[in-house]
Amino acid sequence: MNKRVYMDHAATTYTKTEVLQTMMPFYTELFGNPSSVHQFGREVKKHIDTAREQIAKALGALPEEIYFTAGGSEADNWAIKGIAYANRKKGNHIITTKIEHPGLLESCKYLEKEGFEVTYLDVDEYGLVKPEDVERAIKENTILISVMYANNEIGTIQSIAEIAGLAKERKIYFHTDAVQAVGSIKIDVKEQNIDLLSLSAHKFYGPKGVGALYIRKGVKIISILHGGHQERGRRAGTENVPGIIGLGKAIEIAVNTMDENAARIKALRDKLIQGVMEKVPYTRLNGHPEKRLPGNTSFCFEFIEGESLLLNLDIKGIAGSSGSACSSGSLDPSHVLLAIGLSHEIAHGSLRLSLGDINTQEDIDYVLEVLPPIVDRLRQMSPLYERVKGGK
Amino acid sequence: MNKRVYMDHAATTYTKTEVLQTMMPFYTELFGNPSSVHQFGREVKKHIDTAREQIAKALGALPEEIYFTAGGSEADNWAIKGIAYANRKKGNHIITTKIEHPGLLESCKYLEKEGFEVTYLDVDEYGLVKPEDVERAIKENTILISVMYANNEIGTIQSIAEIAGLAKERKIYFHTDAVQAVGSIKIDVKEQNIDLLSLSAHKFYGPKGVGALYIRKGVKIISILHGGHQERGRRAGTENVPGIIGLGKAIEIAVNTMDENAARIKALRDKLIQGVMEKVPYTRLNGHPEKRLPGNTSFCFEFIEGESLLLNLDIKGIAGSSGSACSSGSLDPSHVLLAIGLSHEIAHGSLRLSLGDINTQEDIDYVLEVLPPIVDRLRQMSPLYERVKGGK
Amino acid sequence: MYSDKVMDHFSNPRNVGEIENADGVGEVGNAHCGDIMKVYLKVENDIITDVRFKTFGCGAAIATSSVATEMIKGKTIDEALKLTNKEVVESLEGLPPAKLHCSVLAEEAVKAAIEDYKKKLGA
Amino acid sequence: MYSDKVMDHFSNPRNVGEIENADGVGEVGNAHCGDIMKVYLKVENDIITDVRFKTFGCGAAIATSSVATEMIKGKTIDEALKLTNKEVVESLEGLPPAKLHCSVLAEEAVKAAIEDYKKKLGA
Ligand SMILES: Cc1ncc(COP(=O)(O)O)c(C=O)c1O
Ligand SMILES: Cc1ncc(COP(=O)(O)O)c(C=O)c1O
Repeated sequence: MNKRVYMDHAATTYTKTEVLQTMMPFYTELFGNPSSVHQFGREVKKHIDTAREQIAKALGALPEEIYFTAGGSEADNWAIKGIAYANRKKGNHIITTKIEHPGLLESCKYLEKEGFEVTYLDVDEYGLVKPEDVERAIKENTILISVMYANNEIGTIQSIAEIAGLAKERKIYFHTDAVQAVGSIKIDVKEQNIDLLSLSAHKFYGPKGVGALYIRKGVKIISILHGGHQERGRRAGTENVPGIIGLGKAIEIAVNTMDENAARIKALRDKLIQGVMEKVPYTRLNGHPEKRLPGNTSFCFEFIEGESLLLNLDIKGIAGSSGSACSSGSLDPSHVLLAIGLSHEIAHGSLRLSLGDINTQEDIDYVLEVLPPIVDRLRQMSPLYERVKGGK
Repeated sequence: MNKRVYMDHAATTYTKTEVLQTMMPFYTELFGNPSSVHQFGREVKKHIDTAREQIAKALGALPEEIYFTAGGSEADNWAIKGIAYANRKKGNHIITTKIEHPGLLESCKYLEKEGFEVTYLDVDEYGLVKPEDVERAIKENTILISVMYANNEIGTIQSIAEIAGLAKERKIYFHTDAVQAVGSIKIDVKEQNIDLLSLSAHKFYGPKGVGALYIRKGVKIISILHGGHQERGRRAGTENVPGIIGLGKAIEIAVNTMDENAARIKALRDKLIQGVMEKVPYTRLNGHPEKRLPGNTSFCFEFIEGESLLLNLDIKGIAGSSGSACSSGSLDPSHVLLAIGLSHEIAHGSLRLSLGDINTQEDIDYVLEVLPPIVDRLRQMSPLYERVKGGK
Repeated sequence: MYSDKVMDHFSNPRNVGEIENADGVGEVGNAHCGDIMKVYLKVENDIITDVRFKTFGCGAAIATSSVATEMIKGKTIDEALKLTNKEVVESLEGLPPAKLHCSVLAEEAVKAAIEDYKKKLGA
Repeated sequence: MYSDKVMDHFSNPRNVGEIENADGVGEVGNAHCGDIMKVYLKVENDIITDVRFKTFGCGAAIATSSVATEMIKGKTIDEALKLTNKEVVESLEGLPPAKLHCSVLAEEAVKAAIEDYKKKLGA
């Protein structure tokens, strides 16, 4: 069986050929250090500037508001710690949510040890943060509100403009981890009053190991990587030139083709959700039915455990995930699934299939053919299922 | 005039074709997230493990002692801050030198603001740290000694084993920024008693934006990038897979070809030094005559300023640097040149030509033909030179 | 991640199922932690003539259940009681460190079933 | 980094040199900061008939010296005194922000030379 169906685009995507081609010259010919005075350096600098413009344009930002990082996690760490330390004279309280990515949550936990206070907001059963809850959590000493744009596990898209508006009224900085949203849905940082935004290239067909933090002009933030004058003195380290070029190209392509891609992928997604819900009993769809990323599907299959489901799908060539790929090292069920109110038992049985550019109608058909019998077989093996059948 | 001679290998190198070729599949085919359970992820994980082994082998370390970073600056930041915060109960004193890279110095300066105490050791006229000075600086509360392996501006190689031995005797952690040394000269972290070591791929014909920190087993260090479980929970962020693969290959090639390359480049270097010193009066060689990197030459030409020299060389197609490329944004003369005792005036007239694999005998001849008249022309324009001539 | 042997037992688990009127039944683990193993025994003349299991859990949980039941089938009760999690791991050609607890669970499930058998016998 | 105009003046600086028995000489800057500009004037009937410079400094320092001397040549002393660093920058089609101080230095060097001329005249 050679069929391979990749449905883990939320974990990472391949790099598009067009993107890779723009990167290639920067390894061998245009290899100068952009900080150098000579021609080898200057010619590279120009292209870095172009990439910065491409990103700015995609977000409705100014080029000088874009700072390159090694990815989404660094951007999240920088936003949270950089704002916290720069503004601690003003206050030490941060508001975020229970469903953030580990890059953000662990930065907050670190800050708690360092004397900051963090409020982790609840979400509703669909994973939505209630703007009223944000409002209620704001205190005199609140310096930052950080709410992710769209969740990586269940795909729920938050009311970012509304929450950011609340922050703005009170002169509190607003950050959003938009790693899953950028390239998939339309974002405008100015219209939406976003002060800081994290993104990562490998989620939208760019290379791994490169991302960016948008920092609105005038925002008070310190650096977390100290050293040379790169990124206008705010982020040290010789630039990942090919990565940055690839990021610029990838975001340009993603934004230019967003409408048609989103429509196509959404149609596949809805077909997949409908098929799974029809064919597999005792199943729930996680996340919001409408406010969800075009490519995200997330299910919980009762009575079975996610990893054994993943492995069985993998044997059939289907690549999915059970919770965030990053948290797969942990034995606890996903913090996101617990936050939307699922029991541990149910949360253990989660499956995320995230669709992308390469998925086709046949892929969906194949999954709908292969998945139900696997779930059934695992249920037949499960002592939990036995009880249910007994009770019926 | 189409001749182009790149002599700025200390700023960055091109990526070798062999290295690039090993990276290519990881953009498009082997693109899975190494943290994923499925085959797309697992097959990538294996290659990451191989890269870790390649690096470990090159340094005489264990694979589980190698942690990937976004480059040398992040590795330096991590080593310094990570050790400082993890061991602050034991003490708050750090010893380093005045000639470190900004990635290290600025991390130290940041820590000073946070309540740590840092001793910046002097160096002698050749840029050498005296082990006795290290010994004298050690105090009850010293937790870390960090001395760079080889200097990026003047090429001086320190007595690392001796200094590390002093640290070991007193149970103080020893870190070395070996960004300029790795791939050029032989290093063995176990023999030399090194606890932590920073490296960066783009200095030895690997890609930009990826490096590593070697952390000896048992060393107490905290993370500076918090989040997912990557790098055994110590450095968050989806791995820069192609970069890591390239780093592994590049270090393997560098170590395998080190002896012959070093000999060849050293011969060119000595020829260049000899030629410049003979042909250009009022010139001094910076750095140690013998204990220096195979590819490094660094001069100060009296009465002229470095940038105008660089630009004139650039017009003739020769790429060099005046101090570290990273510090070129600054107007102050290099802190390294001041530390070896040069006056501001002399330090402004510095030129580093750093040789690498692509340089040939003809390149040297070309520089020796082009450089002396440029220096002379700039001197003819200089009011400082006028005085000297007047005085003669 | 998993050895070929684990994947073999995971993909084709031996002895899956229940035994009606089993002589001993043991259940360990809980759904909260994501692993439940239930082992059923048929014992004749102190020999385990049949053994079945049901497992809710990860790949390693299923594979350790499968191999553990295989290892005790045909053994005497006393021999079966000597089964250690180490032997389970060895016969699977290793387990990732994070999954070693599954082998412990398998050992415990076998012991719980035998205890149940002994209790019934004594009753 | 630099405009074509800057590079032109840098590569082919106009008016480099000294004037023997100059009517006015001005020197500004210092070696510590990496920039020294020295301007020599020849003045006849209040008109700058010749001007030369020597500069120790970066590309921008050389280019601003060159263009500033060009701009005042043939002008009256009063016209020359009106030279601003802004005009120097404009005629070079811009300078990087970090290099704007060079244009200030050029303005100051011209003024220092004129002052020296006036002083000598008064003496
Ligand atoms: C000695 C030294 N340390 C650290 C660095 C920083 O490395 P990177 O630019 O990869 O962050 C460099 C080079 O820029 C260096 O020469
Ligand atoms: C929502 C979210 N934030 C942050 C990250 C971290 O990005 P990276 O892996 O590029 O560091 C991810 C992906 O892993 C993500 O999905």
